[in-house]
Amino acid sequence: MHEWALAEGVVAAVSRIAEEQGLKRVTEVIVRIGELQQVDREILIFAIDQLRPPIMRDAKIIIEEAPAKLRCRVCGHSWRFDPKGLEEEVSEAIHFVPEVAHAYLRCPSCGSPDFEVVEGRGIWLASVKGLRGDD
Amino acid sequence: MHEWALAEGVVAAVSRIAEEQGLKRVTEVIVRIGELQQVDREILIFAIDQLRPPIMRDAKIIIEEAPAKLRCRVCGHSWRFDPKGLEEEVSEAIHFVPEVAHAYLRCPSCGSPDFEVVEGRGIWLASVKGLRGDD
Amino acid sequence: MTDPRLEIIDRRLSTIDHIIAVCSGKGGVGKSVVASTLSLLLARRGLEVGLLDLDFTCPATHLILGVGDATPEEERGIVPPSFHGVEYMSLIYYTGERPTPLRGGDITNAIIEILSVTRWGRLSHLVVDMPPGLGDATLDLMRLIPRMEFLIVTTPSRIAFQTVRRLIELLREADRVILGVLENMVLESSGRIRGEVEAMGLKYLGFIPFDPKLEEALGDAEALLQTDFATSLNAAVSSLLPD
Amino acid sequence: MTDPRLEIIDRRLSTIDHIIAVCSGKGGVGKSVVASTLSLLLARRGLEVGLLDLDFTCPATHLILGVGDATPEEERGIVPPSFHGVEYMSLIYYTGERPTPLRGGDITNAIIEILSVTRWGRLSHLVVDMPPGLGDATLDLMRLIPRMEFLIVTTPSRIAFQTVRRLIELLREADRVILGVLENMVLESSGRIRGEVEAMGLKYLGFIPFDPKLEEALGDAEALLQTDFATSLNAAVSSLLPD
Ligand SMILES: Nc1ncnc2c1ncn2[C@@H]1O[C@H](COP(=O)(O)OP(=O)(O)O)[C@@H](O)[C@H]1O
Ligand SMILES: Nc1ncnc2c1ncn2[C@@H]1O[C@H](COP(=O)(O)OP(=O)(O)O)[C@@H](O)[C@H]1O
Ligand SMILES: [Mg+2]
Ligand SMILES: [Mg+2]
Ligand SMILES: [Mg+2]
Ligand SMILES: [Mg+2]
Ligand code: NI
Ligand code: NI
Ligand SMILES: [Zn+2]
Ligand SMILES: [Zn+2]
Repeated sequence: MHEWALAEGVVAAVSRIAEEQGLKRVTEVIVRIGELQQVDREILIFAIDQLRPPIMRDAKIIIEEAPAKLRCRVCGHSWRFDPKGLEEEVSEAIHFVPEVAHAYLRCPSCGSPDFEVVEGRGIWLASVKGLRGDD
Repeated sequence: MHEWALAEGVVAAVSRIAEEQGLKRVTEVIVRIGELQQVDREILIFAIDQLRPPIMRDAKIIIEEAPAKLRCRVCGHSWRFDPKGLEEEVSEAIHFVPEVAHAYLRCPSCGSPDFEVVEGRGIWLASVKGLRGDD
Repeated sequence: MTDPRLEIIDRRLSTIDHIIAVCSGKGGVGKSVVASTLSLLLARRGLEVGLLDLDFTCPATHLILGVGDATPEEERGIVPPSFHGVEYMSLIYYTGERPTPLRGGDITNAIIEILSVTRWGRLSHLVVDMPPGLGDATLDLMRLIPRMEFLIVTTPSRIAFQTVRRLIELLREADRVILGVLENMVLESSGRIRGEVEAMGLKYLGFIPFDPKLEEALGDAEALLQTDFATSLNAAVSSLLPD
Repeated sequence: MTDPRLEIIDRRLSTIDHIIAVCSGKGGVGKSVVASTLSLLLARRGLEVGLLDLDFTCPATHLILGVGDATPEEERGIVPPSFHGVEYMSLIYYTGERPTPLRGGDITNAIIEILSVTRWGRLSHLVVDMPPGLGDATLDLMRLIPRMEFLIVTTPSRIAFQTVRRLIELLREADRVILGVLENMVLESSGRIRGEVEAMGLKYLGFIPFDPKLEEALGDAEALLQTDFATSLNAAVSSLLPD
């Protein structure tokens, strides 16, 4: 479950941001996960919970899922990609390194592997809310 | 004056767009030129004038200049770059292929050549307005 | 926002009959010496020929041809100067030998800029020297110039050929014209690469022996044409050329 | 939006004493055989060592080492399997031999992903096999791992060395640690490259003769260690290694 590694990144980022912004405690964290990488939401939340430092103790963790939107650079076709139909091996590979999608996926309109992931790639920290010392 | 080549591109793009949108005549064209490439505004306008096809006969050509904004990928520093102080040879080189800026310019904060041109690179067609057959 | 440069690339290339990318995926197999020498051989046959170096961060063709001081003229675009009868275009005119690190997006932009402003003459062949890797340059040429013909260079090494295999698969999937595969730097000819190439239904163009004298000839076009390398290349690619 | 992956790269690499990028700028000079063989040599000395293949679109180290079927374990990250005593990480686990064209931005993302989720053990050395070119991979490593040490590979060819010169300039400008320059595939030793390297104030690590038997040993780690290539490499880099 490399979701633990991702959770570690989230917690580290939140801690840094809290410190930079002088937050006494963090009240809400919004994490966006991309559909393409199929991050396991439950495990991610569980892992963040386990790793929470004191400053995040009461923080509400909100996980938003961004749909995987791909766009072909050759023909301009845009599509939403649903990884659910993939073979397990392929889905696993993309789970670890989403860029390997270029080895497996093709533009449904022209067949090119030259597409970009417009949205829904990996994991992002969208916002961190909290209370300052003086609040 | 390779501004002629760029003008040719502009005219070709306007013509294509006019046709795609079923315009009977084009009334206004907005071209954005990037400060980094130092496209000669007068020559560009003159060249577009000379190359205008009938459909663009009365079109007003508006040239907007976008400031060159660079951002360092290493330290995050953003700055506006003014090419006026460059040696002529360097300025000429960047005029032809703006990417060669990476051979000459460095981040003023950390010295890295790993910066991105956020804005103000080359030449863009920002908008084409016109009248449809039925207007 | 529309990029006006993309509108004129086809027109700029419309004076050219054949556009040949010398490519491999693998580095150091001899793409640049093949591309450079091929242009010279074509020019010697009296053809109008151009050479475009797209290995922006590690250009080599200017060193191989020994191009002089001339720089492009600016005349309703950029007119590449001619060296040894070859219209020659490279980023080197604008960077000299300075390190020029470029990320993928920069490479794409520079390729588009060059293709849209360079005014080639009437050419029978434009030879394009490709960088290694299956990255921005390869994908951009496939996207921007669908009629590009690919001349693939490999060495006998399994490492090189494995990469070549990947390139071939990529090109085939996209229905691109593959002129054939050239085997370079052969120490002892074994027939293995020929077998593999032909099994894939592709043309094996021939092999070029390892030529220990090639290095000294680099930088001097006349000397280059006198090498065994050039003789073998000429024989190997003759099937591709008009008599 | 903040990329949480960037926060943990340093921590992931904190178990590693030395991170060495085997690089050149130029392709085909032997970076991959040097990187692979160097890892084996280090492991044979009893050191804990890792090898990371960053030439994503043309990977070669798996062919050189003959890595088997094992794949990384998923355990609070990705734990690379060990081959011949070397913790080995490559995109090959996830792509197989499929062509995997990647643009610069994809390369950046894949590098960040791998660096942030791979859980290396306690290592004295992590060897990184670099792609050719002065592009995304080189710039990203310079940006993400400032303590990276660079081992530069060249051949005697002027073409190769010209590119190496550009790389050196880039690294020096950024005050990076250059371990030295290794001259590979030497046919007759001439001292020219040594002279050029020392004139730049850099360490010339030594030369490795062209070894016609190297090719047959590829894919078999034991055989690789028996080659003259490995013997010369061992001598050349011994100054860099603990006794
Ligand atoms: N047939 C050959 N015999 C000897 N040396 C060769 C031969 N072909 C290429 N070389 C040398 O190999 C090196 C790599 O060639 P180059 O054209 O730069 O490869 P690439 O463009 O594929 O990276 C150069 O030093 C070149 O002189
Ligand atoms: N010293 C040497 N003697 C003989 N062949 C060599 C030597 N070094 C490298 N090679 C061969 O040269 C080719 C390129 O090596 P490789 O490690 O793939 O280079 P790079 O990683 O720089 O592209 C391979 O076929 C390799 O086996
Ligand atoms: Mg999973
Ligand atoms: Mg000018
Ligand atoms: Mg080359
Ligand atoms: Mg390699
Ligand atoms: Ni996982
Ligand atoms: Ni101009
Ligand atoms: Zn498409
Ligand atoms: Zn900076």
